[in-house]
Amino acid sequence: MLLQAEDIGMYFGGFRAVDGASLTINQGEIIGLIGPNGAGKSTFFNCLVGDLKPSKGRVLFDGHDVTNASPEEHAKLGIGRTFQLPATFEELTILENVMVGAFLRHPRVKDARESAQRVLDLTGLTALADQKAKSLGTPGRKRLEIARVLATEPKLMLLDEALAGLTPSEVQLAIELVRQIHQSGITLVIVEHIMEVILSLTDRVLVFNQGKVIASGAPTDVVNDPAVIEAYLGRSLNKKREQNT
Amino acid sequence: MMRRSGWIALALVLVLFPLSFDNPYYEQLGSLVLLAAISASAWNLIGGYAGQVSVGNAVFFGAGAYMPLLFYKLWEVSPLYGFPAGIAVSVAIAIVIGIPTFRLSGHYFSMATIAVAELIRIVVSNWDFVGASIGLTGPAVARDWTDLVFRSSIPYYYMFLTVLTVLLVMTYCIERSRFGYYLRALRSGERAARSLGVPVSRCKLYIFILSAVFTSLAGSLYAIKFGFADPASGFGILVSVNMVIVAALGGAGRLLGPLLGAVILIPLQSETNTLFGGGGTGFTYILYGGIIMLIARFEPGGLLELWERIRDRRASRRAVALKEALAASLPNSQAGR
Amino acid sequence: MVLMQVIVAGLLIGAVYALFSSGLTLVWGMMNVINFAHGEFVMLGMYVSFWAFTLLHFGVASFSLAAAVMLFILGVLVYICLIKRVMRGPMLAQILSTFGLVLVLRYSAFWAFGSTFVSLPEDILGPSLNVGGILLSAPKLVAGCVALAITIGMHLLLTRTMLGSQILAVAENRNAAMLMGIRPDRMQAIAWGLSGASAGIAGALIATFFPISATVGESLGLIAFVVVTFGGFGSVPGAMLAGLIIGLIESLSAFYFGPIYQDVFVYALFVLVLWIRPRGLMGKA
Amino acid sequence: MKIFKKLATAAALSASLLVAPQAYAAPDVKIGVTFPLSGNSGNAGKSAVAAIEVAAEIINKPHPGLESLPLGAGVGLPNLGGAKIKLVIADHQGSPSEGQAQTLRLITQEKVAGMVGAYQSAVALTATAIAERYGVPFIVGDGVAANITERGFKWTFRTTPIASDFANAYMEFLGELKKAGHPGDKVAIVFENTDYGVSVSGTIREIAKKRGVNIVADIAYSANGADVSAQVLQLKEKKPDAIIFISYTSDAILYMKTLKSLDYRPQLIIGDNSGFSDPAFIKAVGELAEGAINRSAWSIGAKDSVTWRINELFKAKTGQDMDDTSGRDMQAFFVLAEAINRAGSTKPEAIQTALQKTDLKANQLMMGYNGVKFDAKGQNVLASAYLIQLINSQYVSIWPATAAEKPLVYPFKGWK
Repeated sequence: MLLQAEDIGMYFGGFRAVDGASLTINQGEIIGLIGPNGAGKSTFFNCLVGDLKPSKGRVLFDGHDVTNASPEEHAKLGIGRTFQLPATFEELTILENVMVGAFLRHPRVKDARESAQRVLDLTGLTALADQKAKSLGTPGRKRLEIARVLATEPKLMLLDEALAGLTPSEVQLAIELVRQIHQSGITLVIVEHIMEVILSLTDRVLVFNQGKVIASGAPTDVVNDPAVIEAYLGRSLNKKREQNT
Repeated sequence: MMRRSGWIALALVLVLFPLSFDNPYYEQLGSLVLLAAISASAWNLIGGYAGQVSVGNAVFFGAGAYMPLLFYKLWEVSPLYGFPAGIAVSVAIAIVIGIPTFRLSGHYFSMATIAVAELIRIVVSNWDFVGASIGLTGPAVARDWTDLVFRSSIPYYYMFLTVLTVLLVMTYCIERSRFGYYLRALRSGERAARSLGVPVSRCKLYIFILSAVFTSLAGSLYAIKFGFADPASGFGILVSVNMVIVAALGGAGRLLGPLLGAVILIPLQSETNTLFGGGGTGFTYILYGGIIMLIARFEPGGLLELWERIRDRRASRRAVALKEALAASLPNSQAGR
Repeated sequence: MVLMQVIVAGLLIGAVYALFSSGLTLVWGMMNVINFAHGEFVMLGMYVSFWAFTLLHFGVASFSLAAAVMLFILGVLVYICLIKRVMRGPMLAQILSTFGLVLVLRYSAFWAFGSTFVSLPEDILGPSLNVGGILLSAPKLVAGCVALAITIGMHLLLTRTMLGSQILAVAENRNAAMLMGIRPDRMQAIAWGLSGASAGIAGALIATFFPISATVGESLGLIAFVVVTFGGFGSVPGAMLAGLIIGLIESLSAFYFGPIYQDVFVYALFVLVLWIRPRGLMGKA
Repeated sequence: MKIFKKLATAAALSASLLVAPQAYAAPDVKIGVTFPLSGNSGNAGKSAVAAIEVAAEIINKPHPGLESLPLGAGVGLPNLGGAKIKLVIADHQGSPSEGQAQTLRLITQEKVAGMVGAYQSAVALTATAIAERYGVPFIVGDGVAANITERGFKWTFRTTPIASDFANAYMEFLGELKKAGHPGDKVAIVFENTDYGVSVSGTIREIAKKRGVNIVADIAYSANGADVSAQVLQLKEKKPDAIIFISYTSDAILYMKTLKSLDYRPQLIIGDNSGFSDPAFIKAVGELAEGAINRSAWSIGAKDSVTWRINELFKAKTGQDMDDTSGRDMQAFFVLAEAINRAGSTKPEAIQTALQKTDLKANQLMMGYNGVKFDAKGQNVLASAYLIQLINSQYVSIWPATAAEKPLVYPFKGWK
């Protein structure tokens, strides 16, 4: 058991964005978080990575209580995250972006550069290493974000809609990348809208609605769960099935 | 960013400048340029590299300027003894400002620095112990060399040049260290930097302290050069603003930006004053303000960035083809542009 | 009795502070740009009034209006020529640009109007009112009422009118507003215009009791920042309240501890607010 | 560096245009003049420069009726073969460092024989330090801060009366009032807290103590504030017999307006020059300040008198009457010129010696000093001031009796 979130609640004034959600992640899993907009999955996500301090419940990671730990501490312990809207360091080159992550484990510049270069090779960014991040498009940025997190050598990596806004072909490339990362032994949590991704990647999904987890289990079971269909997937998925068959 | 030959040339110019002609006015001008370059480079650490726009660095300048003169006033000792005292005070103030405000983002830091600077200026200008609004004066004629009172500006020039060199070398090392990368990272995105394990608040505090130390040093040098400091020339808001302007003109967050800015602005100031001063229209200030607005409006990166862009544009023709080839390796990497 | 008079004096000058701060808090809150040249706007408002009075023999009401119009135009121009572009640049550029503006405006005025102090006739608004032994200086009383009116007016404008809600929408989320078919640039230009206009009126009314010079913005400028920070960026009512409180603190501290301490108290308060309650009295969290 | 040289020569040219270039005769004698020509005190600085320019014209060209002044004949400097005086003017913007830089430039670039300046005491302090290092005489015409001549400088001379002179004048004046049966031993001091106000008020405090006058209110305030109601209310409560204001123009105007709006009419108001002498002050609140007393060493005097003629020349140049500050700077310049002429050379040492030997009688001056004679510190020991009163928006001298044009009007009238 790598991460355990017990009965997390996040309240903004009277509004309960997340209301008693729990999640246990085992080493080597890929977990999907899905749900309609405003269901609270992003809030929950931010509670896990230390951007928000939950109003209720606690988060254990690798035996440490990280409920109130800062984002920095999360990173140190090995929790990496990407941002929904890519937050790359525009003025830095792609290599430097990744080096910032690499410094976490390699204080010396030389070592950091080497490990960053390894990550660039893995993520296929080597060719662009010396370009400024601002020269990249959305797909490039998302890829760079993943690379940056990889460079921090995390145990657990949380991807916040890392594939949103990509063309199908780009999505395929990205999915391969995620698979590679998973094979390299990193546990993954993916917040996603695109069903293909969830279905093709994850071992287990949590479905959020109105701040609560309304279903969890293997993707195939979940998508058949009437409550889920009712709440969220609805006809759109049935259509997909028909197409698939 | 600069070839070795370039560095050597720059060094030679700086070292030989005062010797190249026997003219006290230009020697004075040269030393003023260096002094401005020191305080602007010190500001550059926090304002340029860390992107935290301090509009109150005058606090450190003032502390640095007052301490040596205060020591002289109290115990008639060489102003030199005041240098460390000024630095100590400045560091203390930096911590007091930094710890609470670096939690906040946006303009809070800028406003806090202004507020503290004004507060201290007002206190100083009403506190007889530090000469109140009349300020403090140092020895006018040297009792011995340790008073650092020289008739010619040349000794000051080389004193300043030494300090500037130390500061720039240190900055150069920071630029290339992990600390330097962290600063640039937090400048372009604090939240992202945090998520990668960058201790943002601590980095800001450290660089602010460093900035305070050298700003204070600049103040002490000012004090011995002019043998005088009063609330306006030490803690006045214009003192802070000048640092910002000089650095920004040359290029904030760049090693040589402040020096370039000083080389342009200081002679400009003094020569326009020489030319138009007699008329007494304050034309100097209008020109000054105009330059600042133009920089902010068209070239926020400063002249160095402008120069680099021009240079790159020349190079780009060749680069384009290559770039396309590279882009191919990452499908649609330009999509969404 | 004397205490009463001291308090009243404090509240009156406080109202004046509120008057010239309301414009600053508007642009600061709307687009998070600090306009360091706001004091210079007020200064120009004073000169417009003076010249409108001496050359065109305008009355107080009409030269206030003239100042408002002129400064509205200036505000819009400054936005279009300078801020519009700078806003999207680094924070350094924003701060620099308005500092540059300060120097240009202040010393252009210095060059154009000279360094001699000029004043409007001191009785232009008549003698002080005597309310049960408490004397109310007419100019400040008027300034106070206008400050109140402007505060309320601006508040209503922002909260009750189409224009206001559009301005706020842009402040909230530029892109979303654009999708809703609002023109952000126009809205923000208007916001700057309004800010200028209120500075103009402030200048006009201050000119009725304060000597006019090119450097007057220097002394009035900083206090506006204290007021705005204290009141909460973007909160017009906050500025009003803060202005009154600061006026009161100044007056009382000046009376009981001596004038030189009033600034100490005010800036100490400023620092305190920044640290303890950065969002100010009425600022949004 | 070439560009600098160009600019510098350009500057020299623009300066040389200030005085018609002499085609023949002995080489001009350059005198450096530095004042704040921009910034808050730009106005005072400009008028001081204008006064000095008038003085230079008086020395360089004959002006009928001024012969009684030394060098008043208008034939330049006779002992230097009739050399004309050439002014080199620099703006120090009221900044101590700029003052030092400009002084250095005038001394090293323009090779001036002597310096006159500098309005702000803060600037006088740094500028004279440079003159001291380079061994060039610097005459301070107006700075009143004591420490300017307390530093044992050999090259700094000050012609103006300093705080102690005024303070004595005020106290003697109040003493005479008491003899005349008016109350005069409860005094309030209101002063702006920069070097000017602080040093003057400090001296007044000392001397008042010595003379057993008790100070019932001692109010320091920071200049250019937005409101002075609290101060006025404080005064209103303390009810002093006389209030001494040491204020710049903006505050002086504000005080008068606030006195009226809070309906407080003090027995006696003494304004210590500066703000109260500014023509803008009289224009703005002349009617409210009717009967205010001010100190001055300058009075225009009767028609066709030397001072009247000088004022006419000044008026022709600037369109307004000359004020005390400009007058004192003009006097300083005359003293320097006279010394250079006596020295018969532009060698600094010679001029220094001449200055030390200076001994001008009252009738050789255009200011109302008892004479000019420097002590070892370089302070003029014969400097003095008289008191003037604002009657019908015009200042006329009322004290001491010897110099009085009109009798004192008591008490302070103020507004109708």
